[in-house]
Amino acid sequence: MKLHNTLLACASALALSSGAALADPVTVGMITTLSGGGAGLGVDIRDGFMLALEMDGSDAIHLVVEDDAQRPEQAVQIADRMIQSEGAQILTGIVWSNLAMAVVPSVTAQDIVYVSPNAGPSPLAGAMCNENYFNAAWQNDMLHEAAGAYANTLGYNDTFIMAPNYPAGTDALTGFKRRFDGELAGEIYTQLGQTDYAGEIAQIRASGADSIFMFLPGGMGISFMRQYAQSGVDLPIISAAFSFSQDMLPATGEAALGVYNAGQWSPDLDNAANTAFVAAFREAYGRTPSIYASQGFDSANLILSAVAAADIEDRDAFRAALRAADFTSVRGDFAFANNQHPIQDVYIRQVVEVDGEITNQLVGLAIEDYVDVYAADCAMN
Amino acid sequence: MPDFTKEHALNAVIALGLLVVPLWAYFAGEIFTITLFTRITILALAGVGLNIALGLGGMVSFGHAVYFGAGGYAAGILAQHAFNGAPLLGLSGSNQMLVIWLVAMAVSGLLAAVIGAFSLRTSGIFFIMITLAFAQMFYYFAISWPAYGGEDGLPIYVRNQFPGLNTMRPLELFLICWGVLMAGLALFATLRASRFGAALMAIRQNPDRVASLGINPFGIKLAAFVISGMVTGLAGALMADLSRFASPAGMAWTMSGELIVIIILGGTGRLFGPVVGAAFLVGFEVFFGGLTEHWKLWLGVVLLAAVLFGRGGIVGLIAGRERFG
Amino acid sequence: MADRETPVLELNNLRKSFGALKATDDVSLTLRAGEVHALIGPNGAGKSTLMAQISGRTLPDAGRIRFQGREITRLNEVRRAQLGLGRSFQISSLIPEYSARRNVMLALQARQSHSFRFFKPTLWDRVLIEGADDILERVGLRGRASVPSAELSHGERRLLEIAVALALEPKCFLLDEPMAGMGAEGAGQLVSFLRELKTQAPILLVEHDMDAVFALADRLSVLVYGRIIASGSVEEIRNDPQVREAYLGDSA
Amino acid sequence: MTLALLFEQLLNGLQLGLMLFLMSAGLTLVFGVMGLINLAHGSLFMIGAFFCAAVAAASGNFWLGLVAGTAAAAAAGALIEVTVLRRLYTADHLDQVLATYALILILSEGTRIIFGPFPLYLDVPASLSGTVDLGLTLYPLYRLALIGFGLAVAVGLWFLISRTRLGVRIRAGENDREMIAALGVNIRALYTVVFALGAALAGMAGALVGAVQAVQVGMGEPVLILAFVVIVIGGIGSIKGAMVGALLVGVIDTMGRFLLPNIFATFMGASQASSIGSALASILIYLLMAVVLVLRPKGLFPPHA
Repeated sequence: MKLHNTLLACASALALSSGAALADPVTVGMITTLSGGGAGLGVDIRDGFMLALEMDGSDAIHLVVEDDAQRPEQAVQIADRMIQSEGAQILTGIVWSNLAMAVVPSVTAQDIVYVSPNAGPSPLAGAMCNENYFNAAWQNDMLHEAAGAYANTLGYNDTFIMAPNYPAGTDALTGFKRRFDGELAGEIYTQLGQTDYAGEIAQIRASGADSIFMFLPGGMGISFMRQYAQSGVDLPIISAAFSFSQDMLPATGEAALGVYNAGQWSPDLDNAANTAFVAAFREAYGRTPSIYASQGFDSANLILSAVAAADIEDRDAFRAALRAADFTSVRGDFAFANNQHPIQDVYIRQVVEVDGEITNQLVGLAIEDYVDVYAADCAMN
Repeated sequence: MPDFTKEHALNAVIALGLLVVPLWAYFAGEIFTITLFTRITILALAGVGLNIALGLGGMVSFGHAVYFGAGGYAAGILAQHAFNGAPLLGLSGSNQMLVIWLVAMAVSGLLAAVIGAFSLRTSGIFFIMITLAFAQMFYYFAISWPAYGGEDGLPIYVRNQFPGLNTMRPLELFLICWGVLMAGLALFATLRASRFGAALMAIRQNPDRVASLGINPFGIKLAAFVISGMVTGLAGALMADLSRFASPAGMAWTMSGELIVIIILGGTGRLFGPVVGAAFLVGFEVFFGGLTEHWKLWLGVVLLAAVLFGRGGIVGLIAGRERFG
Repeated sequence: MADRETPVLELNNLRKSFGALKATDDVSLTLRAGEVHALIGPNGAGKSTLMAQISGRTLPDAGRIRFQGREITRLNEVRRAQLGLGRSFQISSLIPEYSARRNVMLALQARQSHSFRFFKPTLWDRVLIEGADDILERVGLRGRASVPSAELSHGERRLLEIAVALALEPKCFLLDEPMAGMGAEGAGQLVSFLRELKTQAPILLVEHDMDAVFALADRLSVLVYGRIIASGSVEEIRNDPQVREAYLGDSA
Repeated sequence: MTLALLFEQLLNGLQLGLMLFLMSAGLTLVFGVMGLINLAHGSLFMIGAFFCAAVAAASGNFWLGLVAGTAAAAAAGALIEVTVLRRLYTADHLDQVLATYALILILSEGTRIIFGPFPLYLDVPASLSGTVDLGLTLYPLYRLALIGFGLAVAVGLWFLISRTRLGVRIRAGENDREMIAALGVNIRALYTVVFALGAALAGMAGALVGAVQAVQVGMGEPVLILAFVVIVIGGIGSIKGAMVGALLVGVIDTMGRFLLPNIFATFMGASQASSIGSALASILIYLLMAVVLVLRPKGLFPPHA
């Protein structure tokens, strides 16, 4: 470990003397979830990220990946180790908002750059926004707001809404209600990590709702959908992409068919970068990429664009290069708002079966050039 | 007056080693080593707390994580109120470690008094399960009560302060934790040697006998349980400051299990048992965690071997059986 | 010393059943100052159950217990011990990892009711140490003071039981088969020691060793199937036909 | 709130309770007969679910999976009994806690190595998919089958313990270990059989529940802790207590989660009520346990010592 550090120290001394032209790699630490019920998300983020590095072909980034097992205290420890022992200057990879809230503020306070490939908790978009924090995915409310907006389009008028009882769950329901104009047939919070939804389904059955909005990320969504399919309740469901991403659809199976879900990306999104990405991902990993993989891919390309344009040691220049977002996003247009969160379009996708594969297909645009509501609270401009 | 034994020598070596390695790491620039040792001292302190109940009093609490977690929340909640200026029960929050420690100990002591008052009505296997169940109750409450982060936990954006030191510097934070651990060990040693400790250890061995002497086992055990919870709670507050995060996972049953593991591996009832146990556990995780992602399997094997073959933990292995004068 | 006329310990019509079994059936009994009152009876007569009720480990279904004129029927074991009921156990019941000295020190500390002292180390506490060593000297265990009680011989543990009872300076001793497992020589020593002990406080003695009982007891009560069938001086009991039939006949 | 909703929730509570009973019965039996506290009981639940999911996926037959899951859990139980736990019957509870905690680590990581880090999903058998009309409400057929299955196992267990030779020995073992050894019963074999029986019940519960939930590492521990609450309420060592405790916990937990937010909603805003109500609902069964302990420290049906 000692030798390794000395080498790194020499390398950075060299970098200072000769500038960024000399291609010594920037260490990027990826803290993500590779085990447990949420492993699918982390694996896709990692795979998308690595695919981008491979396609780029340069050695500009030295990537270190570690599993946080979805535990905040573990993530904090890994962050300390990556910064203190591996000399990481950029961190990325965190899937979950609570882990991000545990890690990001202290990391950015140490003048380490953090690029979020997934979580977008509202404090980090608002009052606690930071010049070292960049979000390459979305602010948490965005997809739920889009679902609310599209529920109006679909003519839903009496919707039953549910989410787990934790801050991201509360935010999801708040976000949905912010844009939804219809009535609520019911509003319930479930236990986080709950696996049995018999009680909730009974309440939905009794509520007389005309539709359901739910936010149940990871395994919770799979469990709910499978039980829902067996329940004899047959209401249309609208949701965010989190419960219907490509990594989850094989497990959810036919139970998911027909569900509307909001996302800033879809495998069939028609632009050159995306077509190339989806093809390359299928080739490399033998499966269709999920929305998480697309975010990992974009995060890597964002970092690569900045590393090419500026020296990481010159933080001001490097941050400016990141802010410019001079890369081609697979989701189409991409720019940063003042809080360094994306300004982007949000689409509605529907779960369909194509050639024997259950996947998502675009059905419409929910919100154009979305800027989250918290950007106004951010002091940066 | 007791003689200077092999165990005393071992203890001195451990206490100094615990201090010297991070100092060396500081000058060698191995910052992460300091962080690791800070973790060790904090986990050791939590273990010292449990050791009062379990090692001295024989109370197998499988729910000590609740005090660890509560201490962490005390730190997190006070810091949050200090950060955003919102009053807390009519008072202001605080970002002073000394204040936070007092509150953390008061809160966890109160919890221990309530849980102990129920749980100590029982013994043996009932006690184990009930302490576990009570800890789960608070755990579920913590994750589903959204006011202080719920499942997300509660970040501490700026580390709390200690007069005269900069807690953001790893070495200075370590020194604070080391000092608190030494104070905790001193408390443990004093308690063990006191009349209270004599009664407590006797209750572990033969509660009926002690009752027939006219000493009320319930009162002694409850007092020990409360002190035990307070020390573990203090460790929880320190851990929250180290990770700048108060986590409901600190209350999870796995944490309770880890604390028991720390004590048994080190040596139940031994003064430096928890220190050795914590160092072993953290060292094991760092070393084997670097080799294989399935390091927990090997931890399980080591634990199993320790239960089946190694009586008395690591301290017992080195310093021999404990004798009571 | 209390008034000779009021008994130190007085049981009135005690009853205790376990299901259909009447373990204690209308037992009345007194222990007066300065005497040894021996309780004898065949195995299973209910002696241990009766002792448990006196010490407060179990509560009687009916009846009353008075100690030094005070009603203690509903007090728990701890309170009774604090009032001065000193109990030794049928099966040696010491603190196994503690040395003989620490066992006695614990009893001394209990008598002073100062167990909530958190800071002063007991091992430097001269009052406790010297007090304990004096008592060990009296029972002849001074030389074994630092041996853990689990490593003492059976006879030594019986002596240590007595030492612990002594340390409590009780107003009355409840001794449950102190002779059990002692050799002939040890039993002889113990008898003379107990004779000296009764000048300190009266003794309620449960014992199987008839030689010891007849040597020590001022009065005897005979318990059979939970009932006291006879009570009186050693001579009276020796000559009681009912006792001879029910008890001594059995053991002969 | 309608009668239909109450009825459906009652069925849900019943179903949860009966699955908890399968878990608790083994736990309480093992404690009653061998005096062992087994934290790894949740791992046996997990093993049952994993083997069921794997075999069902490979063979396309759920029932084959159910048999495989039950058998795998029984085999794993017998294996850990023979290799490890048998040495711990006379040890103190602390050693038992630690050793079985170590077993959780080993079994969880072992499962992860064999089956990978991702959850598995198990389909409800085709013959039991869909819903039935119970008059008041539609109800998933599979869940109804779980209720029936749980009741059948409970009756079978009662028959086994009160009417068979093995049962006589088990009951004797609960009362006096030396006695049955003296009577010439091979006590080692008896213990292994009892442990495997408990493990099989846990594995069966895991396999049955696996078809409605996700099959993943760590799925056993929440259920284990609920099972602890059940047997503390019911009285440790009592099968009858496990049944009553399991039904109480199942019904109160289900009803609490659904009724508390509704009750709170009568005097506060809907989202606040839902959030606070479900926070309190999650601790309801622990409060129940505390109340039972105050009134009956040895549980509702303490087995006579």
